[in-house]
Amino acid sequence: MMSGNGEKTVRFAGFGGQGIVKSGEIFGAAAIRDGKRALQNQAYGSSARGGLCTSDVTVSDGQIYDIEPDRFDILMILSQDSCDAFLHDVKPGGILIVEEDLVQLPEDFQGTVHAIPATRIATQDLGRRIVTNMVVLGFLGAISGLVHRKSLEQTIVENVPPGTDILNLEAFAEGWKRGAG
Amino acid sequence: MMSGNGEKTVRFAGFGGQGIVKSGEIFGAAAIRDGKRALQNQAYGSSARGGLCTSDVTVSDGQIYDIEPDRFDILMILSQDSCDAFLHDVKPGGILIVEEDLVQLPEDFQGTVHAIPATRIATQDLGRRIVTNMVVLGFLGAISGLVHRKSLEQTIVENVPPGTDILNLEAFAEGWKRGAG
Amino acid sequence: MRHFQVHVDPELCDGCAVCIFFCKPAVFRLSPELSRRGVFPAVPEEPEACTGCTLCELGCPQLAIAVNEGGSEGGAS
Amino acid sequence: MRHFQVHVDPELCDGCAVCIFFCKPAVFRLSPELSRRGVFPAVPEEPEACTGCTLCELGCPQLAIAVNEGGSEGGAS
Amino acid sequence: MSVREQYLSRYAGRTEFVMGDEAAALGAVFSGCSFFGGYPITPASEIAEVMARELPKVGGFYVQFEDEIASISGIIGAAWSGARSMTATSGPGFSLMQEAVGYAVMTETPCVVVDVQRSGPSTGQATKPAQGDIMQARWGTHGDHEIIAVCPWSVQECFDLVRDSFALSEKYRTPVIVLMDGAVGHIREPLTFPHYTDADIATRPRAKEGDLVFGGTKVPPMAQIGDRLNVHITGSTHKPNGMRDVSTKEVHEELVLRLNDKITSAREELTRLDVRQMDGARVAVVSLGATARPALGAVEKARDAGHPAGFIRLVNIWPFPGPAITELLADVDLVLVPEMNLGQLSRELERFTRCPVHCLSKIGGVVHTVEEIHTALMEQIS
Amino acid sequence: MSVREQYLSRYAGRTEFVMGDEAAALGAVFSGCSFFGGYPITPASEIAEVMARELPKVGGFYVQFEDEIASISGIIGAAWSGARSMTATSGPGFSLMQEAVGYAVMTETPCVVVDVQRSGPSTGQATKPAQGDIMQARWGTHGDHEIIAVCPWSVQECFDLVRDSFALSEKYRTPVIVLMDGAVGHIREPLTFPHYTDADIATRPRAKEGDLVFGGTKVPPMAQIGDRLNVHITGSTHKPNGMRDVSTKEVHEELVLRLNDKITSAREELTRLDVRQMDGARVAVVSLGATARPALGAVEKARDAGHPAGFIRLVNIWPFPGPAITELLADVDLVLVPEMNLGQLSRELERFTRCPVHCLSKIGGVVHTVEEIHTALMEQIS
Amino acid sequence: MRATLTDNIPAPGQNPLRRYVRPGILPTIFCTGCGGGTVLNCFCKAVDELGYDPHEMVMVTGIGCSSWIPSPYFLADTLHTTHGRAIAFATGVRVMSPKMKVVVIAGDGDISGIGGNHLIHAARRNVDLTVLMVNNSIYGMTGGQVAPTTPPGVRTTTTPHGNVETQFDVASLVSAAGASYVARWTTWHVLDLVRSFKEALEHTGFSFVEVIGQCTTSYGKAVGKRNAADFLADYKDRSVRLSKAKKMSEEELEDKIVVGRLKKREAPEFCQRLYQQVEQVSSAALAEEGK
Amino acid sequence: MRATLTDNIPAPGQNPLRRYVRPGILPTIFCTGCGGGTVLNCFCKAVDELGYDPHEMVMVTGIGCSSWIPSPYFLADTLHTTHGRAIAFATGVRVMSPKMKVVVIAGDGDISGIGGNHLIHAARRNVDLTVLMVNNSIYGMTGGQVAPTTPPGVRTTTTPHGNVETQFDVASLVSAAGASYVARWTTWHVLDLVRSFKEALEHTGFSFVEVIGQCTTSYGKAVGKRNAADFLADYKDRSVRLSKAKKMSEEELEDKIVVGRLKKREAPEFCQRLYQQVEQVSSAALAEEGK
Ligand SMILES: Cc1ncc(C[n+]2csc(CCOP(=O)(O)OP(=O)(O)O)c2C)c(N)n1
Ligand SMILES: Cc1ncc(C[n+]2csc(CCOP(=O)(O)OP(=O)(O)O)c2C)c(N)n1
Ligand code: SF4
Ligand code: SF4
Ligand code: SF4
Ligand code: SF4
Ligand code: SF4
Ligand code: SF4
Ligand SMILES: [Mg+2]
Ligand SMILES: [Mg+2]
Repeated sequence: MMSGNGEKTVRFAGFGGQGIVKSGEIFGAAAIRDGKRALQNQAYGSSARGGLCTSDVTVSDGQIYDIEPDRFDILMILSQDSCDAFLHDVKPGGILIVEEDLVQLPEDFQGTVHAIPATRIATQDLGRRIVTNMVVLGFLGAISGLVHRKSLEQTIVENVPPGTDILNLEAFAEGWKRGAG
Repeated sequence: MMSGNGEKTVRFAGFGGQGIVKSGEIFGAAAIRDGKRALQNQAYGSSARGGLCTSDVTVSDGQIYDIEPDRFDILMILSQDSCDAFLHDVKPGGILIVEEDLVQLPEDFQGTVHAIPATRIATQDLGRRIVTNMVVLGFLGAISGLVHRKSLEQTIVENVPPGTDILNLEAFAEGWKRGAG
Repeated sequence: MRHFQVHVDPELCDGCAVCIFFCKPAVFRLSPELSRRGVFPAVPEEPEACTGCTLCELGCPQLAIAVNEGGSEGGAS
Repeated sequence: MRHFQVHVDPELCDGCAVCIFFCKPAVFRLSPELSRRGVFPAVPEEPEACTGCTLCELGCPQLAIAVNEGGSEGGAS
Repeated sequence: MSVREQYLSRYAGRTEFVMGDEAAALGAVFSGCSFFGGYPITPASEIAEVMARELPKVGGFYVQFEDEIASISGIIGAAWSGARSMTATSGPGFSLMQEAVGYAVMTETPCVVVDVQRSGPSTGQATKPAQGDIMQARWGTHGDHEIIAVCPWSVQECFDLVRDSFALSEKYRTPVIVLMDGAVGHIREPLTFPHYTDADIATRPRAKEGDLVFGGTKVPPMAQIGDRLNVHITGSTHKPNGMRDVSTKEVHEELVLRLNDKITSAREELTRLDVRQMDGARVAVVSLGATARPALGAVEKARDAGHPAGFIRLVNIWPFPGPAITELLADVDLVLVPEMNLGQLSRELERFTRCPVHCLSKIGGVVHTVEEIHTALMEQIS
Repeated sequence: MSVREQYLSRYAGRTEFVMGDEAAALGAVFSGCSFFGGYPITPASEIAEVMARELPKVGGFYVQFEDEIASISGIIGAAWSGARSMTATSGPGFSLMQEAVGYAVMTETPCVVVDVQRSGPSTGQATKPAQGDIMQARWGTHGDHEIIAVCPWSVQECFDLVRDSFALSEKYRTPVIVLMDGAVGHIREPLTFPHYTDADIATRPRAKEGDLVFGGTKVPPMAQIGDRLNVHITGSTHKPNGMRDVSTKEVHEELVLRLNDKITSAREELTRLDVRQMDGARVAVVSLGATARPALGAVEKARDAGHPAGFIRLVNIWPFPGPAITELLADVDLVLVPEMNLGQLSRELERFTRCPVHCLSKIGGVVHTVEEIHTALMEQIS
Repeated sequence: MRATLTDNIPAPGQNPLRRYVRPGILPTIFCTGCGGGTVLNCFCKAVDELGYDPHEMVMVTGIGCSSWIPSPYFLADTLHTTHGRAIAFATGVRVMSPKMKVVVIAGDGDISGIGGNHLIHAARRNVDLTVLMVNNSIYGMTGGQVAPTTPPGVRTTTTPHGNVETQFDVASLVSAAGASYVARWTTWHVLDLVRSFKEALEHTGFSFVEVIGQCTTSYGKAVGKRNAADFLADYKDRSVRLSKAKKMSEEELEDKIVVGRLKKREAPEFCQRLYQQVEQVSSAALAEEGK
Repeated sequence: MRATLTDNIPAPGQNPLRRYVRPGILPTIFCTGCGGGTVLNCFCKAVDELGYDPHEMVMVTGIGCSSWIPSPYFLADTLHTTHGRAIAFATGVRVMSPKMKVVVIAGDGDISGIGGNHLIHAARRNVDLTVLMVNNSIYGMTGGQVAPTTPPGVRTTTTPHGNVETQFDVASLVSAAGASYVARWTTWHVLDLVRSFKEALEHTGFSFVEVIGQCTTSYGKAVGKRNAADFLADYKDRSVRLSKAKKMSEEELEDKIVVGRLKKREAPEFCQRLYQQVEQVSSAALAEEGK
């Protein structure tokens, strides 16, 4: 539907604390920077705590009507709970990305999956778990080709605390590398 | 209107602290004791303080429809303010009673007036200003003949603080005497 | 000795007797006459006894009292 | 010397390291392995050092720890 | 005989000349109210005062709280401890209670809230009566909900409807609003006390082990604190077993739809209309509370003179007895609605009749007179 | 250039990807809001957070109060000291604010109250959006009153309508409710900042010596604290000069009728409808807030396929733009009303159209999809 | 409604403080002997002695008889608010009216009952307000219901069998909450009241004066006191000045009213800090723009 | 939802206190290292050591993360109320459930912010409630806004330029309001917490324990603490026991956390007095009938 506008829906799903919301925010803002339209939305249980958390971004060349899309062109699954809840919301032919250390896909699952140990990369390679979402963003950016790398990088710099931009860009680059590789 | 039921409306009007509400309450309850129907209502500005205060009683042999009558068969005026406000609400042929020390009728006023220095009687003759309303009640009872003396007396006894019934009945009797005299 | 005029505004006084309580030299008494407002107002019966302490003036809940130094001795308003 | 078994329930532990802070004899360390819950859980690496003070048991926000006296020495759950 | 019954038996059959407020309070005492949370406000204070005086005589508890929010919170807590509980207030306090009213709806807590309406908005005319909170009683708290509300028109009915409100609140496990008006609350009339025993106390369906306390049936049985059932009570969206689930659409839907449905599906049963002179009536006077008194006077007067006037009084206002009224008004040409507000009853009425609804609004704290309504009625008839 | 203007000029013309909540806050900063009273609550907290961050930059004051009652009280006080003031909350807080909303109405205090609606009743689904407070915004406080309320449907409109709300609140001297929903409040979209100067700040009619501050004209000029006019402000019934008179029917009548009239008589001016595709439409989809987004999508889709669907969005909900809607719906066969509640908009709509109103209600915290509305629409069309 | 002080000059023989009272509005409608009038009187005196221009004062009140002391009587801007919320309104006023003296006068029920939360939080913030709480131990206006300040045992209309609650020591509570000026006096202490009002008005920060005053009607009925003199005699009798009280035991102090200035200290004031911060942030923002 | 203690026996190797936790509900959903879990743990321990039957306890909570400590976790009757009102609800429960232990657990914002009025009035009445206030210096659940307990200067989401307010000393406030048992500890003091919870539960009257605990997420962000250990180290560092604190000057105590049992005294309890009065009045009424 509305696909005449090249509309794409992306969901980041995981638990609170994984930087899910921020990822969507950066992705959407980067799309804007590319001259597209974008709408980002999120859902979580309790405000501050763990538990299921999603961040959805719709990117389009035309007007965006759906505020809460329920099927996704790209689905990033970063926790087992979100896998159980959303695995089947990826559109046929869509892209599925999973955090390989945290998600066990059902045995009978059919379809292409892009897997990345984002948490491990952030924690062990980069020494800061907090940049997990940047690894994911880079991975997604490379795989999806939806948004220009430059736009994503510029948006990241604007959105992270001063002084942490280098670390975040490193994480992003690492993710991109894995996605492109 | 509704006069087929022998309906009579009575207003006590004065200021807070004169026992206006209690007078109406006793008068209504006494009418009930006589086997009539009765409805009592009151109005005042602020809850506890001085200022205009009224207590209306409707006594009838039939059903009472008007909760807030606006014309009165009997009007008791116990302060100048209430005189200014209500003097003309007495029905033609109705009874007008005034506290003679506190009320100055307009010069051009036409009509019968029953006057009594109730406060003075209570304060000076009986030594307790608080029984002013009993003097008034007695006066009204005698003049109006609406309710039996016995019923009023019994109701007074039930409605005054224990130990004060004799004083109150005395005041009532004094008022009655003046009204009957 | 200083002299004071003690005025009570009969339009305002409601006979609460607070002034009587405050006044050591017992300047005031309540009038035996019911006023039109239905009260027995205070009257400064012995103004010459006034010491000018102003307690009555400050304590009067109706701001009905004025105590002024000097002037004529018969200070009743 | 008394011996204690120290159990950590890996279903509950979320790797907060509170037990590590409480434990004077340094019984715990965090596992380097990410659990399925996405955390690095605590493991009682040197249970034999445990003095049975129960501070870890009481302090653990997930009620994930049990410290029992006696029994086998390898107390890891 | 219990203390209560002995107390009751003393009054049974007696007639006393009391205020509407007093009657409402005595109605509560008679109906087994065991906890009252009070906070003074004109013109409802007398209810608190009578409760404070009488409740202890039958072993009940009066607690005056620090504010209205605490009062209603306290009675909800008391209800979960098994009390039939009540509070009473007027507009400003009722506004403050709105959050907790929603909580009582959501947690299905039986309790009775009396609003003795005074002239608003805001502090308005604090000592003057009005009927301006009709819509607030329905819509005052946030979110979709249904409410039960009744409107007494006499001192006797203040007593009777408080009793009924306790029964309804227990039966439907929901707060019930007694929408009095300052006029009915502050008039004195004869009140005749009924013969009640402890058996007349409304009881609630009570949960047993294994029962669902917040679902499963339209009105689930209630567990009480101390029942050893680990009851979990929350104003958050919850499953039929009471446990929170604030993320699942279906759980919320099921809960909220049931809460609404248990009231709306009982609309017919809850409908209580006082219908007089409607045979052949061409103009119907529809009213409630104090206003219905002069309204009836006006209708009787018109009928006495041979005019086709009819009278409908809403004893319950919420859930709105719409279908019944539609039927009653089927053959009527015009509806006259005297009310002490700017047209709240008539507004709702319009939704249920095709004939013109003429609102005879009166604000400023004065009750309509028979004469006024009669005049308006005759204007419409001719 | 003032600090404010310099701040504004930095943003002017820029586009940022921000939340609806953030846009509402920035709209306030741009519109000259100088005082914000905050208390955190999901999903409105971000408004407070942005105000706390940005307001001081333009010399304004953020005060976080101890509760919502204090927040709204504080902004009313600030308004009388000359501030354009605002608070923001969600259902539970909005319920608590009801008494003070009535006070603001009665004292004719300009101020803006944002309610970012979440799924109720009670605590409900705290993090999920809803449109369940529509009727509460109209009827939540006690006593007869009228209110102005607007409903943004996009991030940009959150900004724009907050600006308009300040203007309306000053123009009509009345509180204005910005009824956002959690969906619009929490989505991010591009927001383009306008070019404002200090001249764009809404100003209020200001009283001079001798002016009546509470009567005389429909919207009397406002006196401010410190104007040396001995202004007397009270929520009790008062005369045109502000002095209390709680006993005189006529004084109350005049006051309350004027307060209502100043809003209702401006209904036409306050009416703001977003009307699309209504030419030749047989089925109209009427909606507001977030729901209007998929509603428009569904209508466009139907039109693309040649079906006679039309779209009406209520930008303002109160005073209800009834007459304008009646006109728009004159030739329509059916109205479809998707809304995130159990039928509050459709209920009001029914009063203004003869054609059947079909409510496509959705509760449980999920926004309708285009698909859902389209399906319902096609069912109705066929 | 404008009446400037210059055109509101009392006639000779009238109390000169009547220039601070709205013209034509006396006598007050308080009951005979009500302490509220005395508070009004002493407050006018304090303002007069300080030489304040009432047009630079704003009176904020709640709901209750005591809230009528400034409203309508005191001739200044007056914000008569809702029950219990005066201090919250006043905080908004105070922040936005930096040049005005903001004074709250209301009753014990209003300020320490329903309004308790606003009281303690404003005290905590040390907002520059002058709060005069008239403590008549009762909900006066509504006809004499028990208040948080009613002593145990007293039979009010809602404690007809005797009050089972303990009364607040509001002054101590406010002090613990953070107020920087706290005093307590009774209507018997008229000269002290004037001095204390002056101190409170001059103090920067949250200043609180508890005035124990008679409600002759409602509280009088509850405790069997028939007029103002009964109350004043009682206050006179039971009052103990702080200096003396400090030397007395808890038992000796039982049933006594400790009067005096209970607390005064300099502490950072809320608005000052807020203004300072806003000043800093806005200049920083300006500097930022300049770059 | 019934689960009796007998059928809720933890497996060997599981913490035995899990018998006090609703079955199948752990792990808690608190953020990693949140102090709330420690409070739950210590509370279960206190109940266990006292040998209480949880079915004779009712937990009343407000809204906030800390309110989730008993609800849903503690296996007893649970009344999860509205924001700030838990103590008011609990008062109704306590009066009508004379045989139950009524325990309120909620956050600093809930109890001392929006709920401050109910707190001080219940303390004044000395209602027999056990109130555990978890003070994490922040509105945690809503994402880290300033609370009345946030120290000056801290940059929270609503004080991004630094907090200009003064924080409450809630324990002192409650004490001044009339509470008869008051204590303060931190989540570092687990053994003291257990003892204090036991004392509070056993005390008849209003007992209040302030538990200073870490909000690792929201407050952690505000003060730059990254995990629970950062907080615990700080608590350990700054805590001073009451006995020692008494010997320290105000300056020395600056920034310190005074822990210990701050108050315990016997005082007439509200419900007891209420029950007694009702008993008297109803027997008198009965006797009256007998005549
Ligand atoms: C929200 C609300 N609740 C209750 C009332 C009723 N009310 C008016 S005045 C008052 C109490 C006044 O007591 P206090 O503050 O002690 O003042 P006093 O009359 O004793 O001087 C109350 C409860 C109200 N106006 N608003
Ligand atoms: C009436 C109302 N206002 C605001 C809220 C939003 N709210 C939910 S939790 C909370 C604060 C929680 O803070 P605290 O009590 O300190 O608990 P914590 O989460 O820090 O443990 C707030 C303001 C609400 N639910 N209800
Ligand atoms: S104090 Fe004032 S009002 Fe009272 S009696 Fe004396 S003069 Fe009159
Ligand atoms: S000034 Fe003093 S002495 Fe003079 S009349 Fe007044 S109280 Fe008495
Ligand atoms: S304290 Fe408990 S939850 Fe935390 S790391 Fe240790 S075992 Fe795990
Ligand atoms: S019981 Fe004490 S010593 Fe043993 S592991 Fe726990 S903290 Fe360490
Ligand atoms: S009721 Fe009491 S407080 Fe109110 S005016 Fe009368 S005496 Fe004063
Ligand atoms: S937000 Fe803070 S208080 Fe809430 S669960 Fe997380 S750490 Fe605990
Ligand atoms: Mg009082
Ligand atoms: Mg907190």
